[in-house]
Amino acid sequence: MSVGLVIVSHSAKIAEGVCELAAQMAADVRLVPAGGTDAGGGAARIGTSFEKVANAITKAGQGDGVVILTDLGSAVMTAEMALEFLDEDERATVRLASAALVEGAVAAAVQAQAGGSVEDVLRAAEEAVVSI
Amino acid sequence: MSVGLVIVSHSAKIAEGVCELAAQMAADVRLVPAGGTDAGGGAARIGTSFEKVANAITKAGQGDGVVILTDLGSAVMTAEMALEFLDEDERATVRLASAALVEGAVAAAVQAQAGGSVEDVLRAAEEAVVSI
Amino acid sequence: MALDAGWAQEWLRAAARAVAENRTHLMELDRAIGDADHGENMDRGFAAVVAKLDAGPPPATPAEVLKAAAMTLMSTVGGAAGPLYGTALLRAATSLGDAAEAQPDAVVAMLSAARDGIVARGKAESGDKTMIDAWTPAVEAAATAASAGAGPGAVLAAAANAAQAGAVATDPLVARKGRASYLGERSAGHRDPGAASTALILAAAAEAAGGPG
Amino acid sequence: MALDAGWAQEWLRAAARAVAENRTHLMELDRAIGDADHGENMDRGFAAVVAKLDAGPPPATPAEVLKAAAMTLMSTVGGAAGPLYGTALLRAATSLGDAAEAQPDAVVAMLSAARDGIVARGKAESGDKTMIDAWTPAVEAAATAASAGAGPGAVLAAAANAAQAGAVATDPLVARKGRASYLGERSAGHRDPGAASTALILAAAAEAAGGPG
Ligand SMILES: Nc1ncnc2c1ncn2[C@@H]1O[C@H](COP(=O)(O)OP(=O)(O)O)[C@@H](O)[C@H]1O
Ligand SMILES: Nc1ncnc2c1ncn2[C@@H]1O[C@H](COP(=O)(O)OP(=O)(O)O)[C@@H](O)[C@H]1O
Ligand SMILES: [Mg+2]
Ligand SMILES: [Mg+2]
Ligand SMILES: [Mg+2]
Ligand SMILES: [Mg+2]
Repeated sequence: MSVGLVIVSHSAKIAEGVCELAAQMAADVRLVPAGGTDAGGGAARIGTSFEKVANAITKAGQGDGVVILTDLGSAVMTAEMALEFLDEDERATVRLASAALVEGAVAAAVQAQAGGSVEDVLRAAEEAVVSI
Repeated sequence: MSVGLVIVSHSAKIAEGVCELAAQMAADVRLVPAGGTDAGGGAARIGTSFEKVANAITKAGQGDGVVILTDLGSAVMTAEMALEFLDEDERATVRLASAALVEGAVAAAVQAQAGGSVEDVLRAAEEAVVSI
Repeated sequence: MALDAGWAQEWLRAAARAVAENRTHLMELDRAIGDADHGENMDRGFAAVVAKLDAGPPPATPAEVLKAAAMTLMSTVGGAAGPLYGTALLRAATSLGDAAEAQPDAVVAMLSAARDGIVARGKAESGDKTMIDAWTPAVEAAATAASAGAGPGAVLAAAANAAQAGAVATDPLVARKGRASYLGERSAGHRDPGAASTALILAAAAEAAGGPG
Repeated sequence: MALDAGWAQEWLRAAARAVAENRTHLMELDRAIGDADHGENMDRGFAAVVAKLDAGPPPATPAEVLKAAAMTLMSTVGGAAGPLYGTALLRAATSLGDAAEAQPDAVVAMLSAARDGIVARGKAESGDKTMIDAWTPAVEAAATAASAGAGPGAVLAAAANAAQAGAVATDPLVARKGRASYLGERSAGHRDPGAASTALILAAAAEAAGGPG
């Protein structure tokens, strides 16, 4: 098993694309997009959704820990809010990265694929250099 | 008129999503996605395409200069290759940013919307802090 | 009017009306220094709050009302204002506890808890050109009014007036948090949209209390 | 066989066959330390080169052939190998100029120009576990063979053998460029896919020359 990743973006396309890109180098890692606002029938609008993020954390978790990556500042706030609603045990296994979204996600996914701990994966995300 | 942006990503979804996100704060800026490989009829695969990038530079340019943002390293190489094929005059107005893709694109688009020069826009991209 | 569960409901309904009326105005403010969606975000969020109130059983305490509204805003606003107002109302609810109605000191404590929640969530300081620049003067004016012996309605009216003045005072500021900070110096000369919506929401609280009393 | 336009065509056709046969192998190598697409990328790219050769009029010089192949690879490979091999073949073509055929020294100069193009494009150094670790020994072996008086076929054979040895020698290296560098120390113990495809391509050049002569 491995650490899962949640990709929070204001754009559903960005979140999905980042998961596809990272999956190329991390076939066994749970990569869960949480992009755009709740669709409410139509296409997801630009924005972030507390529910999408909270659900994605649960889906990515499965007991091995989760690292969350975000794009703009309000995505960070939505993610922090979702963290506060986790129960204490689950909360202890989740980290919010301060990282470049695309670049950090690829580096984090590779680290997760290699079986790294949640701290290893967090570090990989945050240290990801721009454009290796 | 304003500086245009080209968003080069291995993923067509990421490139399109970044343009949509940046457009929210830069309604008048030419934001041109160059994501994925040539479709060749089907859906674009993960990868980068010299032709897509070269065409996007022309489309974004229109005489006011262009800043290119990229995701992973091979996107940088494709973009550099495309730059070498520009004629000297056009080449002089184009810059390749070393920046976090999503975060840099939003900052660059805001700067371009404000009428910044190609150097201003490049600086905004490269200095973009992670998650304002 | 006593600040009970009925007041809390009326507060949110009045806020929803004010936000709907000012939807275009809030969008114009956000267009100048943001992504133009603040009016749409807030209108969608408060309309969902009203729908939730309409659907649910009558709540027993103001805290219950505010908590339900907080959860709804968090899930529906979509922009920064979602987690910020969501946190504010959650903290306000916690501050009110299970009291059936709020006395002047409890109103001050509630506003202060809301403001602190926004600071905790968004890490903005006074002068950063955010909704904090409406909330902080509101909390201070409420405290001054309460210690001068004002009733709960008058405390809310003082808060609302100060929030409006605080929103106006964001005009010359340079943004240091949120999307407007991307604009740097160019953010000066525009009102912060979130400070403007805060003034509307606090005016709604005072309006629901039926004026000074 | 003289290293003329016919040889250049046959080189690329042989390379396309070798890449197609080794498609799965190259994908497995890339799966271990990359994104598993190198075999697919190269096969697609070289198939497009062959299609271009089939469609076009017979070219007059080897440089023309290599230039057309470079443009095709750049547009069709999709991965890092696209701009890298594209640049290599463009520089090789420039080095050959309008010569109708390449003598041993010109072969060395062509290989050296190709290698320098890859370095310019990818900024890798020897030992970074990239295709450079196949190209640089190939250039050196070609130079040694040429100065010992070998014919053009023998120069290419020497280059091909050295490239293969160079590819094998990437096994223990830790990657410092390209996707494999994301893996850090864990990239050791695997062959670099681009070094492996370089060995195939240079073996095809020697094969097309009909062996030492
Ligand atoms: N870090 C923060 N702290 C406090 N308030 C903030 C912060 N970031 C944004 N805001 C407030 O949110 C308002 C914008 O809300 P909204 O338009 O809904 O969000 P977004 O910027 O995500 O589109 C701003 O006008 C500002 O008042
Ligand atoms: N900066 C570089 N310099 C030289 N060669 C490189 C560089 N980056 C990648 N490569 C080569 O490219 C090969 C991978 O090619 P490919 O799989 O087509 O690209 P991608 O990594 O984009 O999927 C690597 O095995 C390596 O030999
Ligand atoms: Mg907004
Ligand atoms: Mg928004
Ligand atoms: Mg690959
Ligand atoms: Mg690839």
